Amino acid sequence: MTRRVSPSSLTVLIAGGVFFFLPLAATLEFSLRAEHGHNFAAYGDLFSDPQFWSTLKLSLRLAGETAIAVLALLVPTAYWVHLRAPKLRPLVTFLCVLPFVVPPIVLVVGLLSVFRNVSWFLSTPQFLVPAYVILALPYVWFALDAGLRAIDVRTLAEAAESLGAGPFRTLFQVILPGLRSAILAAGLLTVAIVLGEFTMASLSLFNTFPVYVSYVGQTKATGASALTIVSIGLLWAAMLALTFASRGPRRKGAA
Amino acid sequence: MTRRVSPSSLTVLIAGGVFFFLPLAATLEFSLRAEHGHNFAAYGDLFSDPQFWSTLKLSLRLAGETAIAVLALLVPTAYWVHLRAPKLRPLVTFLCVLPFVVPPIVLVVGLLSVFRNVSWFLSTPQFLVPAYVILALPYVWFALDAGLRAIDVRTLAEAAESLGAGPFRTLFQVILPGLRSAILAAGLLTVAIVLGEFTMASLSLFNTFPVYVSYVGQTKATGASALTIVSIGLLWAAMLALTFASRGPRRKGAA
Amino acid sequence: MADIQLTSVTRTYGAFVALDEISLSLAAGELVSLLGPSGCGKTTALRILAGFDTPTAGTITIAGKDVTRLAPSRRGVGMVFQAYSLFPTMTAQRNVEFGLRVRGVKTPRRRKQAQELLELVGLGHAASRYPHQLSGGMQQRVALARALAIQPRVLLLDEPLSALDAKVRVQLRDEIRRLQTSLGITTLYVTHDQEEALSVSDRVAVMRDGRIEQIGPPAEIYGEPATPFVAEFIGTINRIESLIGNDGTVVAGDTTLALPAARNHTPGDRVIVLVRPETVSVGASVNGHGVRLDATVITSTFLGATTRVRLATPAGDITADIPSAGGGTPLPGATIPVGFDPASARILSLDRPTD
Amino acid sequence: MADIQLTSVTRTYGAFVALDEISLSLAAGELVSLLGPSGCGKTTALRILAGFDTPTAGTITIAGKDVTRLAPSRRGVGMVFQAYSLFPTMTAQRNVEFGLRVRGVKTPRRRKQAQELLELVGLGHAASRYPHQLSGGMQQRVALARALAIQPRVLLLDEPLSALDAKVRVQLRDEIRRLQTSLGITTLYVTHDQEEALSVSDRVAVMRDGRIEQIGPPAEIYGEPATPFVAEFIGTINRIESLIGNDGTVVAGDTTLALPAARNHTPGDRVIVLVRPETVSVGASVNGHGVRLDATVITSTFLGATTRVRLATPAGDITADIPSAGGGTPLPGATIPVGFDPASARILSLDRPTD
Repeated sequence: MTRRVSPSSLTVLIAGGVFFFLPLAATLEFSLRAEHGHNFAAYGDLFSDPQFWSTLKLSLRLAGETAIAVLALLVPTAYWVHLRAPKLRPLVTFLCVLPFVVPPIVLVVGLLSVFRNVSWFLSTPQFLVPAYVILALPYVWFALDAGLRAIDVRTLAEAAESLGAGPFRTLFQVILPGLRSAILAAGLLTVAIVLGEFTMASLSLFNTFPVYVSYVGQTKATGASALTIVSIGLLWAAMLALTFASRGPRRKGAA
Repeated sequence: MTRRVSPSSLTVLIAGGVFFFLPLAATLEFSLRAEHGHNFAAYGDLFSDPQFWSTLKLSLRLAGETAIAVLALLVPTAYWVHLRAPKLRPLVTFLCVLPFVVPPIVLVVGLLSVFRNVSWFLSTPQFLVPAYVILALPYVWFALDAGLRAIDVRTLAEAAESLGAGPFRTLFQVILPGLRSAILAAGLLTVAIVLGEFTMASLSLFNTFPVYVSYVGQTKATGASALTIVSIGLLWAAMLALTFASRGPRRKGAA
Repeated sequence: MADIQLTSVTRTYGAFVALDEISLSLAAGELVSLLGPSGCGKTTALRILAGFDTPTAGTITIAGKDVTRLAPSRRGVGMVFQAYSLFPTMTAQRNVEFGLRVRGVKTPRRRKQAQELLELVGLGHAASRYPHQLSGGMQQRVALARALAIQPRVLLLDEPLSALDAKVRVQLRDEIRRLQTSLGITTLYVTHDQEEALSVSDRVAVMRDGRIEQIGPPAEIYGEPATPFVAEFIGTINRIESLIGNDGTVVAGDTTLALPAARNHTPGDRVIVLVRPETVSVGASVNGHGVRLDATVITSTFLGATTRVRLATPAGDITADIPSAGGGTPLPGATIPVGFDPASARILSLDRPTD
Repeated sequence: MADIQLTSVTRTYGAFVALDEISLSLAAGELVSLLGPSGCGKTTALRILAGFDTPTAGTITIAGKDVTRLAPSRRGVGMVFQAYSLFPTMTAQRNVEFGLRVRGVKTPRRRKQAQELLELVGLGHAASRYPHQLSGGMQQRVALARALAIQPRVLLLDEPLSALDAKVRVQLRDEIRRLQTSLGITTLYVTHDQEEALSVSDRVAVMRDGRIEQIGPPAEIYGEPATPFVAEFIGTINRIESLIGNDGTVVAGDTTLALPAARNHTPGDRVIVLVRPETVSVGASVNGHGVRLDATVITSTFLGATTRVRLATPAGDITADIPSAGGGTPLPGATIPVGFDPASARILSLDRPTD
């Protein structure tokens, strides 16, 4: 039964590595180019640019607000659907996936044209939060849904109830601890989406981090490469953090 | 055991409807506005604009090329991984998901800065196809992977082999027919992604459909709303087509 | 006195009647099984007793108190689920403590009680393990300890062994019975496995289509099934379709069975004669049996302790389970006498409710 | 003459030895089961015979022809898998036709043959259904018809019933056996279910850790287990740990068992006495048995045809399965004699290989 990894698997591994890491290596090399040889000048310039920090801060704030909003909206919804109305699951999934098939460009153009006359709302960057919440919906829903499906919510809730626990104790002491890694994953996905979202921010004229990235990309060649490397580094650090954070006690032992 | 939909489920249903369909309705209403009352003038203008058709055609061509490329890359890979190297599945999944966490903005800025000196390649819109392939990888992989997991590839392939079938007959007569709806879903997802991708196209200065959408959005208010409605209509038509196309014989009967 | 009493409990879901005026009472310390195929209403009955479902009509009393509308958290029932009910982020010890924590029991006392209960189910050594570090059988033991921790008036077991391997299942069912007897706790046990129900219960209630078809001690359910459904759901049984002749004899196919004239049946009635395979003899040991037929061996299957012989007789095919140790297994094709004691046969009418 | 011959077949995966010099031969038309716990190598042996795995050493011949290195598609073996092996986008008919289509059989002949095979497995009416429209048992029948369609020299069955319900399992295993006997096809049957192996096989090979521990007809495997492992894997058995005394007697705990002096054992040897529960008698029926002990009833469990009585004796706990019909089930706490015939007991050495 145990079929082992054949030499051809190694080929795939190497091909995959080349496919993904060659462009990355090229970018890295380019970012270090100076007039003569290589140095870290592009990185120095980047970190000393106040725009780098201010746009990053704005994007992180929007990311945080979006994450809180989307989790506050979906955690109770997902719990309730799994516990009381499993028949509604396909419907909620459909609703949450809708924004996925409506491209952001259409979303923002629609929103902008509708709110064209409500200028006070358009002038604050928080205008983006509802749009980002919609963008994040499918990912957050899938993460929470998978987390809840792994733990047999209904049996756990009934077990807690039969032992005398009320609904709040059940939610906070029994269900949520088991969802820790799903919630973390959902939060980090949201942050990744907001940090990478260019279309909406640029069309609504807010200077977020991705807009700054594109500005640098159009003006400074080595700076753009340096920024690419920094962005990827940030994202992968977040992913590693997630991997470690989710190393809690796992479920489903031997049967 | 059968717990039924409570009145509160209805609330969710209605809330969901309002959440998604109110903006849509507002957009629709706005697209029909004329100086006095409502009419279809915005739609008429849109369909008579040659740019609408040329950009749509370019985007559809890119979408088709991307879909073919990504399926040609992933269908054999996914089949092979499931059949011969299931241990490599997590690795391939990881590789395919990587582009998902590298935001498109970073991807295009990186690509542009690397290829800055290869101008012939940058000047053809096919420059976008490899980038779009990368964008589509995670979705196509998940669709194919789910399709393959639903059919117990290895047992089917061994059953066919024991009956005397060679590898090609097995792939084309046994495996692929069972993957029809997964492949369709993957293809349509790819088309949806390409039709909605604005960042890369705009930064590399190609006039694709999403770029045209944003141009209209910035210049003509009612035209933008009309375009939004048309785009959403196109996408949902594609989804419906998918739903019907996937109504083939399904698998996993009673045990 | 009845410790638990269900009176005319009905539960409908739209047009579907899950429970049809069930009445059932459990004496203090008694273990009653609800046994039946899926969809027979056994789980609905248990969930209504636990409070997870509400009857459309009827009342439930526990220790004389009407609990029909009481929330599950206030009924003081201990419940063991099919599987995966342990809280995954808590150790075995913390799982068992949970109910005591809810009741505000102080930490040292709670720890001690949980530890004692884990010892009781033979898992004193595994207190600090998480559910995913325990086997399926161990998980169900912890679930049992957790349910017992709140010192419930009633213990409800919802197919607690159905997710386990055959060997573990037999072992754990004996242990559950031992524990239940020694604690003297009133218990309702839901299962679809007839051997499980027969082996653990004081009484078995066989359910079908939302009604209790028969209730009684295991030996009675097995030996004196009240209906063809009960007879065939419990174990293997021969079913000889017959007619009552004019003189009250039982005629099967073209032969008359030497059974005493049936009191409850009138000539012309269609009946079935039910005989357990282990009460059917073949070959030399047939002598002395009341009913005797000439038979041809169709197949002979070695099952271990017994050998199952399938025979063609003038009254239809008959299955006999004979001890393998006796030697001389009949070979297919052999002609051999087959017989059974009239006292071990049961005659049920097909035309109207029996007895 | 041996129709299938495995000679010293070894299969290792790195340091793990899945098959350790297995030799096995099947006569034409014989059904041999490979029985053992998971990981014992039974599936590896079957896969090597099918050609899905290659032995590290050893040879396989089918009908005298060496097939050790032949591709699975050229071996002409019919294979039935555990489950879900039907091609989901083809009807039952097209599934059965597949092997014939590969062989270029013309459409009308192919149709007719497939239809005949579906009739043979009792599914003539379901030819146009898709796998998802068939129950698990029906799917396995179609899989059987599909495997037989290519008129294979050998039929390989890889736990074909393990995904099915208990009742369907018993029914289908009898049918497989009937079909196999009537077609006279040489068959290797892999299973982990001992009752299944005993009931369908001409011979059973009990495997453990990559080796065949014992091979023989079902009654021999059950009645004369060669090792303690075989004894305990097959059915339930009493295991009385004993010592051989100075005069060749068997001493268990603080009592001497009235067994004939053991020829193969020397004084001081540690042995186990193995007795099947159904050969143990209790109460009045003990008279006349050679081995007789005083016992106290621990538990008495009604299992249907038999009642399982657990007894404490000076030689350790003993389980007896007595017929339920006899009446007078011993009650827990009762003191009662227990005994068995020395001829039904088996003495195996714990210190060295036996016999």
